Amino acid sequence: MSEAFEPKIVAYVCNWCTYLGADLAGTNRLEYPPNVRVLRLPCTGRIDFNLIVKAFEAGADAVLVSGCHPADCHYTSGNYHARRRWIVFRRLLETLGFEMERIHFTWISAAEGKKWQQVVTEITEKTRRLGPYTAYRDLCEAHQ
Amino acid sequence: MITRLRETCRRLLDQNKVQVVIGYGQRRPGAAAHPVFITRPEDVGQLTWGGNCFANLTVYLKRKEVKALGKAALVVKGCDERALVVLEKEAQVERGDLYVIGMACDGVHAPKCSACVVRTPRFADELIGEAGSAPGAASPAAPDLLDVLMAKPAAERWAFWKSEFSRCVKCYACRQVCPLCYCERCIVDKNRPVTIDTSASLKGNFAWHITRAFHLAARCVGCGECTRACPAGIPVGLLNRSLADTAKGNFGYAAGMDPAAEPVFGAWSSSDKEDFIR
Amino acid sequence: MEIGYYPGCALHGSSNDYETSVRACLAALGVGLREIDDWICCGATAAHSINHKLSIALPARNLALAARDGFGELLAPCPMCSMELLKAEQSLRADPELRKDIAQIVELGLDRKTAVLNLIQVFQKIGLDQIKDAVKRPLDHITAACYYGCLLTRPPETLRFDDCERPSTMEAVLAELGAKTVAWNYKTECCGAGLTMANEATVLELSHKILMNAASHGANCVVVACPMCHVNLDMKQRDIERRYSVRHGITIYYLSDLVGMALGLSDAALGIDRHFVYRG
Amino acid sequence: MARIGVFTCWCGENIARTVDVDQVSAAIAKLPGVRASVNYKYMCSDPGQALVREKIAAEQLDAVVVASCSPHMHLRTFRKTAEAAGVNAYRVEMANIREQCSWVHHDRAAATAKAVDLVRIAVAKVRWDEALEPIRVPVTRKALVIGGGVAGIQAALDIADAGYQVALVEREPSIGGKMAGLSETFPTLDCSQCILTPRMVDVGQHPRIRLHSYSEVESVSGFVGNFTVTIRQKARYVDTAKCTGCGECWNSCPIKKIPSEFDYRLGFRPAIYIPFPQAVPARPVIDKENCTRLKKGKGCGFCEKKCQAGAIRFDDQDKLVTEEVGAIVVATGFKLYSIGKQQENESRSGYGEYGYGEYKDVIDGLQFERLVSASGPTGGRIARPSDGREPKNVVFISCVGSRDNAKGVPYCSKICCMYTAKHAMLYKHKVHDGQAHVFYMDVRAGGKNYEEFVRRAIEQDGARYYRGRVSRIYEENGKLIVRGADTLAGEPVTIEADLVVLAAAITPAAGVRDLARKLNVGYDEYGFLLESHPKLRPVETASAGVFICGACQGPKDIPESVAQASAAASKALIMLSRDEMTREPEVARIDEKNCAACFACVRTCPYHAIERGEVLTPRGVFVKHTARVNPGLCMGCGTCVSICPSKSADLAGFSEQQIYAELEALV
Repeated sequence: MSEAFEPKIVAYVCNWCTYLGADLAGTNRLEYPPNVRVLRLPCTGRIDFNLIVKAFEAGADAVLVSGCHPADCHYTSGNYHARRRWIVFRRLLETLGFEMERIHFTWISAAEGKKWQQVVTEITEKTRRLGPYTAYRDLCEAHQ
Repeated sequence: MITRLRETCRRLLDQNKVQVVIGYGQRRPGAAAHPVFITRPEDVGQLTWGGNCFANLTVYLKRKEVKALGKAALVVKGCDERALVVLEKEAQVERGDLYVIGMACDGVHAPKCSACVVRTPRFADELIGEAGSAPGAASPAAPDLLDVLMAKPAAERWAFWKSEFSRCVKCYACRQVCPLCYCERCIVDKNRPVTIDTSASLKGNFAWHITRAFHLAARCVGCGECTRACPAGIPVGLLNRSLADTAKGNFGYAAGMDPAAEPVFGAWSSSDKEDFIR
Repeated sequence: MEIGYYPGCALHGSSNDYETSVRACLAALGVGLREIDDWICCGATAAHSINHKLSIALPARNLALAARDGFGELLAPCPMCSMELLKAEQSLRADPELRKDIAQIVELGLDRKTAVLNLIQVFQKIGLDQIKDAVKRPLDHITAACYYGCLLTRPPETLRFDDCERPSTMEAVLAELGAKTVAWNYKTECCGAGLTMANEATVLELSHKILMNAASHGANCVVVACPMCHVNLDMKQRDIERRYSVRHGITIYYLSDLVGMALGLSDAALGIDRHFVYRG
Repeated sequence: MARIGVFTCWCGENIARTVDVDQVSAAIAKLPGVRASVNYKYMCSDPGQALVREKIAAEQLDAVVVASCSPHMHLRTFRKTAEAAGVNAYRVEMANIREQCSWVHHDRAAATAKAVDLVRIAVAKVRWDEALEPIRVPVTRKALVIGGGVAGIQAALDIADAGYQVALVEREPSIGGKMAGLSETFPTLDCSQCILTPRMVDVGQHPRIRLHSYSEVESVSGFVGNFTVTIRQKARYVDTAKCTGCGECWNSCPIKKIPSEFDYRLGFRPAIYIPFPQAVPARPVIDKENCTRLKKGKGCGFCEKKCQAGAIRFDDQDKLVTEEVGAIVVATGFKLYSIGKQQENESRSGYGEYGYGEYKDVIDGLQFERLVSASGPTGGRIARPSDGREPKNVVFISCVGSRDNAKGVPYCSKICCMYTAKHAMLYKHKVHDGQAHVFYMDVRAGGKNYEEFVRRAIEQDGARYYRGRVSRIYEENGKLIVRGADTLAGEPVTIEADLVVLAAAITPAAGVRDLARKLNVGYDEYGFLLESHPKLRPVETASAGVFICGACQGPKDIPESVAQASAAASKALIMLSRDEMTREPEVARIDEKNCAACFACVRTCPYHAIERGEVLTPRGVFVKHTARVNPGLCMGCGTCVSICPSKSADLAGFSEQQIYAELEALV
């Protein structure tokens, strides 16, 4: 991969845990690569599988989905519902032959600024190594 | 069995227990049976039963035209009946508004029959015939396509589906024939905003088949009609089966088997696996 | 049925009466014991106090030998041995790195699992009903205090056997033999174990209390499944009596002794006549 | 076409140092619909907000994006500002270019590029923001308090004294809870009943408190400000209206030897009884398991004959009554962890080796309270349950189940150190020639006058403290042999005790999980109810309008429970003091025309905020079934949107359209 490539990473995060965790990383001035674009949603329960597909259609090279740890959901169980959907959705993506190393799920609490920094850094570096998600981009460019 | 079936339906119509019988009919010998909607006792002769009755007739319950005919008697095989169970769970059929005629079935020469788990309808109002203990008259189970596929590396699976979906013309036959695709306005027809690119481009086709498969996750009863109906010969049903496997593996859930079982989605357990979550 | 057998040092030395008993009793139940070839010490108390890796390597080698000889199951009648073997087996399973490491040290493959059994587990494996059916002489004259000592049930996270604070598996076996058992308080107290040599006074005191408590609860004998316990309660009993000027005279049986007796074997055949406290 | 104003903040140099704000403003100015794109040193300052208001007026803006810090910091601020200038508060978005950009990146070019992206995303989102009005819900000015222990009593009295109606539900025949059974209380040693019973009487006589004793919450429906609670009044077989509490009935009952629940089975009660003399209400109940008449359906009936008031009702039945309330306070308290082998949670193994339940003289802390209490089965004389003799050596063991991952729970039960010291003290005060022995892990005496209290138990009352655990307890000729370790002396200890008192771990009261589910309140793995923020919202819960206090939230002593109860009461009062309340309008809605009525959302909604509804023609003719959101209940998590296959569900403020727009802004 040429050095020039900078991955585009979409992060769907829940407003009450991961978003605040990311804020904390800021307050503590924890540096990490600037590739992630955070979309704030109320709860992981709101993060529909279509959004993950859409993110790739929008040209994302990797997607991060992150919310409250089990039992910490601001809405009591949104994250549990989400976790179930992901279990099944990942199987679908595997069956289809998606590059699973581009789809990341984490629990990051409001207190885990450090974890946010680590996760974002690692995902960015990993995706840099993987290069652009050409397999998906080809789909989107075909017939167009 | 056919005679018994016809008698039953005549009786139901005579006594006005139902206003329409949804069953199988046949134009020429050898042809696949087609659905018939019998509203008059004298027409019960049109009803048939046999190895060519592939279709899952529960699909017609969602049709407005059919609903308009009044209370229906529905001819089901054991496998079709699973769809009824799901539809009832999802508040789409009132079992009371329906008379179910269960046909004991030895398989209808469809590949799906090789894996048949319910030969005899379990919840029918009336059961006709007895299922032979002989395993389905289906074609001997060829090496399972899903297993073959899953054994391949991801890149090859991707390539496989890419070439399959490249043939998709977005005719939505897979949707129309599916007894569990009953939304009044399918998500692909939602245009503000557009969730799924409606063009028959690879992009749109992937989006559609992903969505279709996931919407049937832990609901699909594996009647296999979608694959049978696809004019482009895309084995779309594979995706459903793959998800059915996970539903079974992770949540011990088999759609349409146990009316009492809690659906996979809309429920959760604190012990759901999360080895993939960091 | 034939299972692997790890005697350990004791059963080939000071406690060969235990081996006699175990072999005779199991033979009568149709279980053959094949001693694993070229076995070495399990490390006992010494190894882990010197070198952790050694304390894994020694038992690991014995496990490897058992695996080599094709035994999925290995009987170690001495609780110290079975505990050390279990501990090694578990640490090897838990840590692939360590497994590689130790495999090099012992120069044998460690990939095959071996289930380590103590004597009670072997009886359970045979089946208590089986044993019940085989009984020829019900032990209605026996009122036993089942004594488990330290290592038969501890450490619980390693042994995962019985209830470490209030075990009852020996009682279950004896019940099938028609013997009575007493509820008493010293089931899992320490007998002094290896201090026999180093600090005899302690051993005498602890063992004395055990015998007292057994007797005071109406037991006419004590049943053990550990060579060390037997040494302290049987061999040391006269010293105890001398030191505390009491008369205990309590027979100390191995669990296999009683099973053997019930199956109709003679004291001699079971090595009971070689116990220190023995009235023929 | 929206008229959008974008206001980029320097935050002094917090942002400006790493992000080229001029470049951001310039780049954004080019976006369609952006009528103003300016930056300023401190947008949150008065001049900054003035700038926003000016631009809104000058450019007739109808949407605002502020690119500055986290929305958790200032979204409210800028919503107010915009609203004041005539822009709907919900058409304001923030781009977080400080916490999530300038503070975490150093490369100025990259940071600026990202900042531009973040603002573009926000602009894309705001374009689809609908003007929303806060949801107004009326408030029923009445509170429900669940649990009549000291916490529930305090909360009920506070709310009632403030002038609002209260319904107090208590499961037992009388209020008073655990505290009513205690002897003296630490660290002051004032008599528990002496300080509690006046409060109980206040509750009983309060004009604004309706007491439902011997009752349980059956179901809860509705939403914050408007709950409907169904209460099951268990059959008491006594007409409380007629009954005068004279006591003829319980004195005449021939069945006298029933182990008393209130005395933790150390004493006895008749089949018709009040739990204790100061019970409120002072009205008996008949225990149908033991009453001859109720078992056989005939015979006995002494109580009926004796009752002058004719209050006995052998044909009494459970009654369901409903209460309409605006706020709910939960104060269901605790129970002791089951010490013996049998555990409700098999991950715990219990302490079989302590012989609790096997040896009569091994008792728990609450039982000891009854033994010391003047109102107890022994009239305050400390006697062994087995033979009534006065124990000369008593062993107290703390942390039985607490701080014990292997056999109990990992947490500290907090009150045991103190009440164990108290027990040792009270024992010494009553048995002067007796000796108290205490086994402990650590003495945790944090609290006003607490440490001094423990020292007093040790120094003045000569309690012997051993830092160590007890391995086993067994009976030997009439004595309990307690074998443990003194880790400080480094030697094993054996004590021949006459009585052993186990300070068992504190666990939530039975049935609290069911109640929590009815109320949509979260609970931890032990069943303690979850507050919505451990520091800043300690008595609120995830379920708006439901507050918690006392030991149902975690182990607590009396002063803490009372303080928390008053806190919960004040939170409830804040709600009740308004006749209408507003809620965030960012809630779910269903496109009823396209809803397929599969009701997946109904099953999924964590708040039961979606109901099965019907679409009717204006004339009321049935058209179809549909799911329907109750905006009063919806908390806006959006889980329904994800589960809805036809995407007929959507979430205001985070709509599908908006998220898609945000994604497109990335390309």
